[in-house]
Amino acid sequence: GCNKKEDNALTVGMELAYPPFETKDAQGNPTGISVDFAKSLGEYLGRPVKIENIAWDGLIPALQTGQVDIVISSMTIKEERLEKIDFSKPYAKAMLAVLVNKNSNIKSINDLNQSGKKIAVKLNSTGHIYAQNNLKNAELIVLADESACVTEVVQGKADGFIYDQLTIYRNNQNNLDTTGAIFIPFQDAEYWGAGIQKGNTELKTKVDEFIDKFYSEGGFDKLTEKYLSQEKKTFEDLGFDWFFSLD
Amino acid sequence: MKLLSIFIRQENNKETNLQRAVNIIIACGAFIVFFFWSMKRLNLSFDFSVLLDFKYRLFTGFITTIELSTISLLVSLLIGFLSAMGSKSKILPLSYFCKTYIQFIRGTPMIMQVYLFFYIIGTAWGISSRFIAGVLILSIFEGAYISEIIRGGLDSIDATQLEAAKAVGLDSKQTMRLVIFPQLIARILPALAGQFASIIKDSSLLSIISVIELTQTIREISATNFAIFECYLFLGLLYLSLTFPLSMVTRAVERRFKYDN
Amino acid sequence: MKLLSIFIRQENNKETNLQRAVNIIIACGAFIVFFFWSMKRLNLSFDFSVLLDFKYRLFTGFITTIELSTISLLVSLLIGFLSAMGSKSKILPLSYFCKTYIQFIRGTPMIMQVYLFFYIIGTAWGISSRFIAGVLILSIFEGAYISEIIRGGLDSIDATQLEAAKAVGLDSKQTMRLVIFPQLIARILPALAGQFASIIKDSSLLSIISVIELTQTIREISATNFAIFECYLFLGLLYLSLTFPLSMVTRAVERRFKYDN
Amino acid sequence: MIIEIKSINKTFSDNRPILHNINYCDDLDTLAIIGPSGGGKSTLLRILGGLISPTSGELKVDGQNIEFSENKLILYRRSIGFVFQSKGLFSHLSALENIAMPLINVHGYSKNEAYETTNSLLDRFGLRKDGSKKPNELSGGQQQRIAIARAIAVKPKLLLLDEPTSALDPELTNEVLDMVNELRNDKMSIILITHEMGFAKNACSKVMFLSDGRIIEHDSSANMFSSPKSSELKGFLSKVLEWKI
Amino acid sequence: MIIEIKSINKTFSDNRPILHNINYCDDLDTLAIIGPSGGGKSTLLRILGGLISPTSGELKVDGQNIEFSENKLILYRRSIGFVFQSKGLFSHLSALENIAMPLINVHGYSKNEAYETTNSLLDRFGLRKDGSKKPNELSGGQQQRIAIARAIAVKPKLLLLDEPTSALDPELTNEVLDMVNELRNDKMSIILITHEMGFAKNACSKVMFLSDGRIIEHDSSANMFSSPKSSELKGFLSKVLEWKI
Ligand SMILES: Nc1ncnc2c1ncn2[C@@H]1O[C@H](COP(=O)(O)OP(=O)(O)OP(=O)(O)O)[C@@H](O)[C@H]1O
Ligand SMILES: Nc1ncnc2c1ncn2[C@@H]1O[C@H](COP(=O)(O)OP(=O)(O)OP(=O)(O)O)[C@@H](O)[C@H]1O
Ligand SMILES: [Mg+2]
Ligand SMILES: [Mg+2]
Repeated sequence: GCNKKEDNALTVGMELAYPPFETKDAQGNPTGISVDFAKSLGEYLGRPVKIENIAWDGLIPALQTGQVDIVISSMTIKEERLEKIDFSKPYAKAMLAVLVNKNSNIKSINDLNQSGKKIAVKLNSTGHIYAQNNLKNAELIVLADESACVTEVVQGKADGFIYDQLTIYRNNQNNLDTTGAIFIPFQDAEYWGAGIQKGNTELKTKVDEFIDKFYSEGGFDKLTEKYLSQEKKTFEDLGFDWFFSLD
Repeated sequence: MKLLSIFIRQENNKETNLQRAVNIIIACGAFIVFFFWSMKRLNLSFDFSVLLDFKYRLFTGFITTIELSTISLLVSLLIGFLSAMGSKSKILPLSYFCKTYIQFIRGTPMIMQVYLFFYIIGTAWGISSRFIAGVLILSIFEGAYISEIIRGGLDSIDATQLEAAKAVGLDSKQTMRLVIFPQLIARILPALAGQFASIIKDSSLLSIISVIELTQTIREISATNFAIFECYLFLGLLYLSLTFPLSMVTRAVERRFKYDN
Repeated sequence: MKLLSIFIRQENNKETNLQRAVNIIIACGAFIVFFFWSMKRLNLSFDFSVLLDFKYRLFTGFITTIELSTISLLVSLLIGFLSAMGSKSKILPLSYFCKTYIQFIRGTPMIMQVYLFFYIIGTAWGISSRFIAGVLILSIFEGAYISEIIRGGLDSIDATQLEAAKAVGLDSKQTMRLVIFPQLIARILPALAGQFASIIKDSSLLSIISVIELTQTIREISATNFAIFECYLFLGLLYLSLTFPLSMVTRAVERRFKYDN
Repeated sequence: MIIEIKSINKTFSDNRPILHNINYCDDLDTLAIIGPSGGGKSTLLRILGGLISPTSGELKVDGQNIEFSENKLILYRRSIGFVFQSKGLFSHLSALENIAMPLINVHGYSKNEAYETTNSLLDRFGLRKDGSKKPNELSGGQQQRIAIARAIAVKPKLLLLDEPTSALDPELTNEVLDMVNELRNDKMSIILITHEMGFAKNACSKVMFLSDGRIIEHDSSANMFSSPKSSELKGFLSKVLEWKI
Repeated sequence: MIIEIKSINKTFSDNRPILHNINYCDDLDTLAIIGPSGGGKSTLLRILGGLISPTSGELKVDGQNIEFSENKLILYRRSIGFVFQSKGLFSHLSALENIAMPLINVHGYSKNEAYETTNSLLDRFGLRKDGSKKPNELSGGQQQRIAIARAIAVKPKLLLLDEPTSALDPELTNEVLDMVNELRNDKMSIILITHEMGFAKNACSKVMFLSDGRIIEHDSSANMFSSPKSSELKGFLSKVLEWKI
């Protein structure tokens, strides 16, 4: 029972705290790749777009209770999440990486999976889910803020922080004397999808169609050019797969 | 000897302005020195200029916090007053309804209340604005605490004052307005002031339903620039800039309303 | 008429057990019905069995919360007592030191205090255990509130009681133990009980430095099973199971210590 | 003024009877109620003043039945003055405001009229310069005088005083008693509870002796003190007189 | 007991002098202090009892100089009994505990001894059955009697009483005065402040008249009341006697 349906707007939930995908400009207006992506989706559907900034924890409940129509927030398609909501087909992929403390002597993900090792993760993030399922020997330090996770590693309170490659790369560059980074892929790529209320196949079909169309028109290449030209070059230098090179 | 007397309270418990100033500086200085000493040990240095980029967002968040707490303050005063009266009512279902509300809200964490109210009750009854939902949740939460403060204050009003009101011929509304209310204010103001400060601070919990107030703004910023210490120190300063004047004002009002030693 | 009297308080303000029982059930019932009605409108249904998988973790988190709050309760009582005494001291730097502490802690949000204390002061001085750091932070935070409660209580003790203590020849320690303390307890217990409930609930804020207490456990579980409503409803129940008996116990103690209407 | 009390009983919530079947009828100008502590004096006076309701029984004032319902009582209360045994002043109001507030809010005086009346009363009672003090800044005798001033400000037909001199030092006691004595000239009917036997004897025309919730004796004050009939009153008077000068 | 007061002055924090150069020396068994309200009677008694220090001046008791330092005072206080103008009982303790607590904690009695002494005192003052009541459950007269019992429990050489009968009804007043009168037989020196002139006259050997912080007159009680010298005392007495029976 929501009154949003009346004005036909497409309400998109995202956590605007993940630059450059979902973030805010200096005036506090939503900006970023996901925002532009959502706007294009709105155009395709013929509906005006309304962005709702919702904390990460609240995204799925908001979808469940119909407060938003769709979630486009760099959210990985996960089995656990599929029990509560549906996902569109993947529109991007990402790889996890690890920020490690210089002194902890960690060279690979297996070095982390030892008893006595401490891993910082952001609550509810893909890294959190991955560590919970695969790094059972280590102790998890689950935090609400990414900045706290980085601080833990910088101060040596945690041995590693598992997050996406881009964030890890940036924070490693900022703290070169205290941290190192592991970019060796240790899992299959993670695919980001748009979250849709369970059973809303009508919307899901249309979003899937739109993603195909957006790719075929080179929409993501344009967005990369606009927001991430610098990063793309770095990724190429490091030999990483790019977010939008799905095959 | 003369010098030492700056540090000793006079017999009559009064303090000179000089004493006050010197000792406030010493006390604050002690905290600041300790803090910076700790920072030195960690070789940390702060660069608050990283926050300059976000000045507009910080300002907006600050304003939202002020709006949120001001409105909630008024609404929670209303709720607190009504439920304090309700819990004293002769009509027992009403009385127990109010008591259950107070017990339940005070007994459970606000985070749970936020989730259940916003996503279940709020959605079911069509409260879609996050701001309005936030104000309601915060007011319902703080109302329970204010209710207890008011109840305590009412209990402490002397029965003879009410009898005197009867004797001079006041009706019940006049008694409330001319006798109970002014006496109540004087008694509960200190506790109420503490609760007002709590409202300002607790408003930050609404960030979990993405009311973008001050704390949420800082969290978003810290997720962008990863300058956790600068962000949170600045956050503390901003909150102090709200709570400190509040406590000064209430102390002044308190002095005006005070009538018994 | 007879039946209606169940819902009306008697003249002497006493309630029979039947009245109490019936009206509690009605009041709680009203809340529950409203809540489930809201759920119905959203077509939500709950399945609490999803929590069964996590019973061990829930239990551990529950115990951690109890440990955390019990220890913090004791430490914060100590801090609160000392700083209340300190703020009344004749030695002004000490007095202002305590006042600054109280003003600062009450004026800034706990999330800021948690981050600064844990990552700067804690790290600088080698407090690496999250649990110990958590206890310290929580105690320092709640201590400021308890301090104000104790100060208010001390202020309200009649000067004649202290003069009587002098007159019968008590020394200052005996006066504290035999006169001030028992009178203080009776007065501040209601406020203190509220603060104890706050300690239990505020301990959940330590989740931001990953002390795995009850709230953090629930958040982690909800990150796994995404059954957010079941998780948080259950969380509320668990907290109530701690705060409700606490409020019953303090009410009983209050009745025992009470000596003036 | 004719006061008629018909078989009034009073029981508080603990079900202990405090007043037993009180009957009294008299046309009185000044009545002193005396008797031992806990005898029910204040309770009876509060019923007469319409502050509490009797459990059963009737009260008639000048032939008119007093209905004990809150709405009716408000009007009755406005027609009488009441001075309490203690603490009868509003503690948040100054002496002046204590007198002026009921004038403005209950009796519809304009602010100017109210302050004029108040000031002339303060003058009369020698308290002009203390008008702005709060009750806790006034000495006991000053408080008592303000309470009396408040009670007589609207010139009530009936003035009820509950131990107006308790807890006062001897000088102040006499000051207050002098003032009450003066009020008799203002054509008010006065009922007062007092422990000052000298005052009851010399300044009041009638005396009632109340003990254990019953009227043991009542008569003109001359008769009561010169020839007490009951053993209770005799015992009471002898004890009271033991340490008198 | 010889009490020697040498040019004692007292000023509170507001710098208004309350006692002006008080000088007094006498070997006394019973002294009544009388005088108008606010004259400094209680202040003087509290200095005599070692509860507050004078701003300047000396106090000697039986030739021994009293040093006004907290440590020394504790011992002095333990040797005297003090009954307050009001509210002198510990409000959280029962009547029995109020008497027994100082015995146990200050005077080193065993619990058994303390309760024995306490019970015999309660018997003597007719309060055995009220021993377990808290002060607010006791009537005014009962509270006053408990306070006196507590003060005399350790048989102090000196007993100080501050208006032990204020705020009591006439019967209770007499009860308390009777009791104080009895205590004279126990070889205690008694100094009391009273507004009961009859008692000062008949039961006390000496009387001191204190007004405005000065001793205006002091003499044997017989002389004081029969032939007052100062105009202040004459005025005081005449006012006090105006409404007496
Ligand atoms: N509200 C009440 N509830 C229960 N008992 C009460 C109440 N008010 C008065 N009483 C009891 O009624 C009795 C008479 O009280 P009342 O105040 O009328 O006595 P009094 O004659 O005025 O005594 P005093 O001279 O001490 O003022 C007392 O035993 C008192 O305890
Ligand atoms: N702690 C204090 N601070 C300031 N002034 C005080 C203090 N205690 C007493 N006074 C003042 O000292 C004066 C004398 O007070 P004191 O209590 O000795 O009078 P008293 O003769 O006992 O009067 P009463 O008969 O009313 O008891 C009063 O004017 C009073 O206001
Ligand atoms: Mg009475
Ligand atoms: Mg005195």
